[in-house]
Amino acid sequence: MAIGWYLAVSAFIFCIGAAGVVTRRNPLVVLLCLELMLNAGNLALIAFSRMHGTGDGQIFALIVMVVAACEVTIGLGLIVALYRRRLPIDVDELSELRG
Amino acid sequence: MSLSILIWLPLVAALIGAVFPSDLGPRVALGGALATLGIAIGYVISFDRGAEGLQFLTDETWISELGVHYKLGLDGLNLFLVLLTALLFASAMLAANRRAWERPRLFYFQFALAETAVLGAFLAQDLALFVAFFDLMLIPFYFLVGAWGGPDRVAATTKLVIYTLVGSLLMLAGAIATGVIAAQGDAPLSFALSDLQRASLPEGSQDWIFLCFAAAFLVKMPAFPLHGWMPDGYRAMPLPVLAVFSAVLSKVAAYGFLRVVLPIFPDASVQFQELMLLLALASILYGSVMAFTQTDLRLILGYSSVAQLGFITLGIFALRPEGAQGALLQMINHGLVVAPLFFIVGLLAERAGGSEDIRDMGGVAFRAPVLAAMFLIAALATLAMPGSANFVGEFLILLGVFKAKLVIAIVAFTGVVLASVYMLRAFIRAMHNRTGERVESREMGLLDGVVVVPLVLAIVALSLYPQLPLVRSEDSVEASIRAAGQIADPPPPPQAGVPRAGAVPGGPVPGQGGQVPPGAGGQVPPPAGAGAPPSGSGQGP
Amino acid sequence: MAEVLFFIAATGAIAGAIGVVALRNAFYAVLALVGHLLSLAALFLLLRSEFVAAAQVVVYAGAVMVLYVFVVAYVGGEDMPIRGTAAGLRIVAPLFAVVLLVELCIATLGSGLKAIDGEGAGFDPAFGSPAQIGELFLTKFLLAFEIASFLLLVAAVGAVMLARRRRGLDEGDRDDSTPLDIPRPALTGTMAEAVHSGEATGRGDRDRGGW
Amino acid sequence: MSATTYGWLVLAFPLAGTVVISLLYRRLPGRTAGWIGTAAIGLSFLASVGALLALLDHPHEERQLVSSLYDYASTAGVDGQLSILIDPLSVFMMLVVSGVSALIHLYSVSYLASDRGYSRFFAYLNFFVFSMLLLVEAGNFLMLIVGWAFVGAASYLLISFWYRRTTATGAGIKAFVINVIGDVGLVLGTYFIFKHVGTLDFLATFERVPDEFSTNQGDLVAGCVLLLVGAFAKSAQIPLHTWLPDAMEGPTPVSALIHAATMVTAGVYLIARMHPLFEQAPAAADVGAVVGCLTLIVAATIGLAATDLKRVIAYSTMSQIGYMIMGVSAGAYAAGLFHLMTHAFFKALLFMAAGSLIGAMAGVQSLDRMSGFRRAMPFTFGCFVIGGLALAGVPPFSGFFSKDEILLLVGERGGWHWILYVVGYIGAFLTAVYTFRMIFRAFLGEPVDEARELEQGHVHHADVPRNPANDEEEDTDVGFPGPEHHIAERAGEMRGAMAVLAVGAVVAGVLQVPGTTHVIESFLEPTFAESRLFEAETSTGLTVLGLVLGTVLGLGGIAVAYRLWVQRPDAPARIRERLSAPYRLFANKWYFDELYDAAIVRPGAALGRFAQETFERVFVDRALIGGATGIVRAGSSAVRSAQTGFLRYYAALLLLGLTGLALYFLLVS
Repeated sequence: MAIGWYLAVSAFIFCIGAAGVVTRRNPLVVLLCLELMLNAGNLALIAFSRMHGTGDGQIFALIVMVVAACEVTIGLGLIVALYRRRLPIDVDELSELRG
Repeated sequence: MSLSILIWLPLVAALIGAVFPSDLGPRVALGGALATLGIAIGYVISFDRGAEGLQFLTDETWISELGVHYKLGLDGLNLFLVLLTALLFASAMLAANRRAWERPRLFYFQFALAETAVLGAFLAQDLALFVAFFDLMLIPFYFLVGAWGGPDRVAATTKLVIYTLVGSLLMLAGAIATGVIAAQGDAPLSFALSDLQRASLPEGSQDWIFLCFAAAFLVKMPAFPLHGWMPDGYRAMPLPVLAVFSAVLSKVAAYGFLRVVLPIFPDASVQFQELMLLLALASILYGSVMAFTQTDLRLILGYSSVAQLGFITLGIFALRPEGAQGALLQMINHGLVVAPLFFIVGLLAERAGGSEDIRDMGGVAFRAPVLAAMFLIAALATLAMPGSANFVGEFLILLGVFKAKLVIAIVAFTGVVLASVYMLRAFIRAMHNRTGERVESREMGLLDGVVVVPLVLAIVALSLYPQLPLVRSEDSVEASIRAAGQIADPPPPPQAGVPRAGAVPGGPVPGQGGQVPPGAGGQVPPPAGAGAPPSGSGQGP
Repeated sequence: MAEVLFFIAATGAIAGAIGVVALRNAFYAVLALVGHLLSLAALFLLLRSEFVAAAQVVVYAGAVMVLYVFVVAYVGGEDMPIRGTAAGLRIVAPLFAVVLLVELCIATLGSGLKAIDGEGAGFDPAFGSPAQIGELFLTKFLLAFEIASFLLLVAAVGAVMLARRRRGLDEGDRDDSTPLDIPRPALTGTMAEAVHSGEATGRGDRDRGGW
Repeated sequence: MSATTYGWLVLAFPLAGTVVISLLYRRLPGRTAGWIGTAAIGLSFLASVGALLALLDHPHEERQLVSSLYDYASTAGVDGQLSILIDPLSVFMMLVVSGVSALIHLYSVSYLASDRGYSRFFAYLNFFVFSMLLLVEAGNFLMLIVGWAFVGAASYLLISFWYRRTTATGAGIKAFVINVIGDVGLVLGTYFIFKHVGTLDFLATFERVPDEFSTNQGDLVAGCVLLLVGAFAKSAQIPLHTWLPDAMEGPTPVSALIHAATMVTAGVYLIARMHPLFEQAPAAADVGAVVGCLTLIVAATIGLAATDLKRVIAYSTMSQIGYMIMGVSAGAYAAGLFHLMTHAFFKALLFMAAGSLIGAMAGVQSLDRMSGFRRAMPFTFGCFVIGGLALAGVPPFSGFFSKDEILLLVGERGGWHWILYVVGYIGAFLTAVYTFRMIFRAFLGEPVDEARELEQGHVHHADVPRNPANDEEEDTDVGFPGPEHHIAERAGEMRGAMAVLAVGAVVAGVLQVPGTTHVIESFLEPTFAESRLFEAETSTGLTVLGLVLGTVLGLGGIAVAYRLWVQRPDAPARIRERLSAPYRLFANKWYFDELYDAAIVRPGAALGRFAQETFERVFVDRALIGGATGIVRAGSSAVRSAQTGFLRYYAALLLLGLTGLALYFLLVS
């Protein structure tokens, strides 16, 4: 398969994820959508890695995975903390940090 | 030993102190400041007064693409300012140690950061580095005022930061422009002051860059009419912070004129000489009049600083060696007097029920003769009584201005008279007259004395021997204003007759020297008899 | 063969993605994401990145997703209506997403890169193997590797700090403070204080005199 | 030891006294501080004598010695050194200053004995003597200015010594500020001269002056007039004299030492020291002569109307210094300095006697309250009369010779100097009148209660001590002014000091008897060697006329005073009514204070208020600060409205930005 196809799929998934981040209110789902975007990026990286035939892109992808894992732990930790404090699990309600 | 140690030691000590428990941390930070003072004294001792140019040079490439160097050096211009900074920060830390602060480790960290920034600004020999340190100074003070200040500190901080930041941004723009314009042609981009000085900038661009720098420095000083942040800022700052702020930070601005502006923008300096002199004059008069009407001791000192900084600016922009030498000496003097005065304000407030208003004071001297004596010495030095080093500073400044612009010098003398009015008024209203209602007169404690007395002794010592800094700074100051001075006041044609100096008593045979054009006296070296005291008859042996 | 597999895997990935965004129940959304990740792993395999594919399955679809499931189970995956407080976003956002997609497609297809029409570099047995990855990690990308591991450590500690139970606060007791209150000491001076200066200064009159 | 070493010693003793007393102020029991101070000044006097002897060893034309310790401020063409100049003039001044000071210290040892500020007083007083000696020994302009300002500061400290009195602190600040004006004049004058001669050193300056300046050259005249401003401020000459009467707020020994004998005569010394400049700038010297003449007559008229004992003496001081300034400005250097010396003797004596009298009155200074102390205080009365006779210029007392010599030499100048000559003799007559008005009112007549109490052997003490200036109750718990009063009849130290001065006031005249002795003149000759005016010829006719005129006017004045205030006590009131306009003018001190208040103080305060309330608030705070913060604030609120706090909104913005960015790159490529 041509590399271009992979890139197209990657773009597709990225845009779906982006749309999800903007439209969903549940922070949990927002996190899931972020995972989608990260994975779309990973796919592109691996595709380019394949294209060049070097391992660098894969390394990038792995690092992205690590970052994603960190982001998940923190994000989920925040959600648990929110829940503990009986705060609404809803990004629209959590608007304390407005200017 | 590298100058970097001097700069970064306070900060490192405070960081180490931050690891200690909060009752020990401040001590460690204080130790750092004292050690810095020791190093600074060491530099003053090992300073070679005969050598030309910078000493103890550190020159590392910092950002090679932009030609920015981490270049530090000592010369006559900054030698004593560095010592002053180290001394006053040590005193202020000592003063701060006299009371407990909320979140002490953070406080001392910010305090030490301020010292590092000020020392860096004084020692930087690269324009970009200077700008970086100059702006870094603002950060600790933002927190020190905003978090530990008095009432209304948030508004005061906002004013202070916004106001000085505007100036700083202008200066940043000016600095970048200087580097870029100077690098035109085949010269590589470099911000080192020595390189910039060699590359003479075209006059048109000098003008606007000069204005950018002047704005930054005048705001920082502060000078009339850009002093608007001063009253609120002074009211809000904690006293140890205020002491160093008023004593040291304003000097960085004045120093900037000597170090950066005059050598690099000589044409513009001459172009705007009269504007700057008039601004300085306005600062003197306005500051003096305002100091006379205030009742808050902080503001009296604040406005008096405006006036004193006016004198310093006046001396610098006389563009003559006497004036600049006087200005440099006056920077040291003003720092030395204003810091103990602020500490004394704190002591007075302790005795006047917490008020810093002279209307609530009076009669404090009765049981506190030592405190009164300290206040008196500092006050008399502030009003530049002859015999104090401040007088020597003002004498030289006004002599320079007198030779450059006679009328301005004569008007500026009004400021000298007004200074005696407002300083004595403050002293009398605080120390003398009937005892105020809530005043409890008592002597200052030993630890207070440890803060104040050494500074007052320093004032006295410098008054006895002002030559100490003068002789070391002479060559550097002369080099700093040479370019501008030559444009403003071209040297007289060489047939000006026999040089007159070198003939102190026992001097010339009458009729030897013809008429020397006025102004020639400014360029001559000090009398040859400097070392050997001339004794014996004036009539000749 | 590769084309068929690609088609299946790509369909699965996109379907999974749509599922994540569209499903109302958070639990189902997580399951959809698992499906998506597995499909993606297949795509990675097609790109000859065995190690990454394996990591994707084991770490991502396995460990991370389990974490999600736990949290969903703990917090409860209630239905959340997919509608915005700012209703306009619901229309605008997908619009932008579509525009972005179009742009990206134009960018990739119209980029004129010859290479993306090919199947990549020639076959190299070592490509994508754990050995190659390991070597790269420990040589060329050592710093990134170390930083990543440090980041993981910080994240772990941070997560513990965030989610720990506070002492003195019984389960069920209401803690009125928001998390944002804790790191900010009283009267540090927020921007709000500064802008409406004067309002926030009532508490500020600590001792002015003395030092 | 050489003369210059003695010169340094003269300076060192008072300074050491100051330092010792200040550092040990807590541990000095009883009157130790006073004795230390007196001893320091006594040693200083001995060193002065040593300097005199050492100087006399030198041949006549080598009696100008300079000694420099180190470079004080020597940079950029300025040659400020810590140097002293020992020549006959400075030695003469050293002797007068340290001698009179030693006696006044001795007097103070008991006069201030009960004061809580005892040590402080002697520390200040020693510091003053040090400053005064520094002034007269200064070898260059810088040191002169330093000494000049130091005496001003010491004067301030001593005027407001009883600092609980607001009148004292007010008088102190007034004196200091006017003195600073004088300092400014001195500094500016120095600039004008330095600009041309390029050195601060006296001898070098004097040598270059004839080459650098033509006669009456603009810069030189300006410089000399500015030096005169300094002299006028320090010597309380019109128009800078208003501080001196107020300075009487200080303790009486201070008035005797600083505001009569030494500091206020610094202006005379200055003009004498700068004579090469003034002779090159006769226009400036004329200004000095005219102002001196004006002052002597104005002060004498005020002295006629003043009722405060110390202020009468203060105005007489002004008047006498007017004579000296007039004299030295007109070239009568030796005569002016001779009068300086005799005046130091008899005026210090008068002040000491006045202090004793005020002690007996329990601090009251008003002449209206005093009467009939002759029998109660015979010693004080005697001293007062001796001082008064010397002041009034009655032969053979010292003041007679010195004053007449000044007027004689002024008259010899001829031309318009005759006006000065005539005014000088009118002043001499008025001097005799007001001096004996004071003596007759205080000592003759019916004894007041205080005098009766004293005759019964008890010094009066008020139940509630009051500030004599404004009748405010004193702060008694503070301890200064001290609760005990001291009078010469009871205190040996005071008597001793006064006796020595009385002898001086009587016999000092023999040093310069016209046509007979020239001790002072020949001693001072080396300093004025190149002066054109120093050795003026005097005609015998004028000399005799002066002696006769002086005697007649002095005795006549005393007679008038006797007739008015003793024989016909109702006469002064009638005269006051008949001449009410001049009387009001005199009693209100020619309205100088009111004039300055209206012309300088009030406009200044109004300017300050304007700056404070209008300019600062409207322009600086609203326009500049308000402008800058307003812009930032408006900007920040605009940006703030974008910060809605909705996460999804931020995400959408991100998305928008990303889309836009991608679009941009697409369009660019």
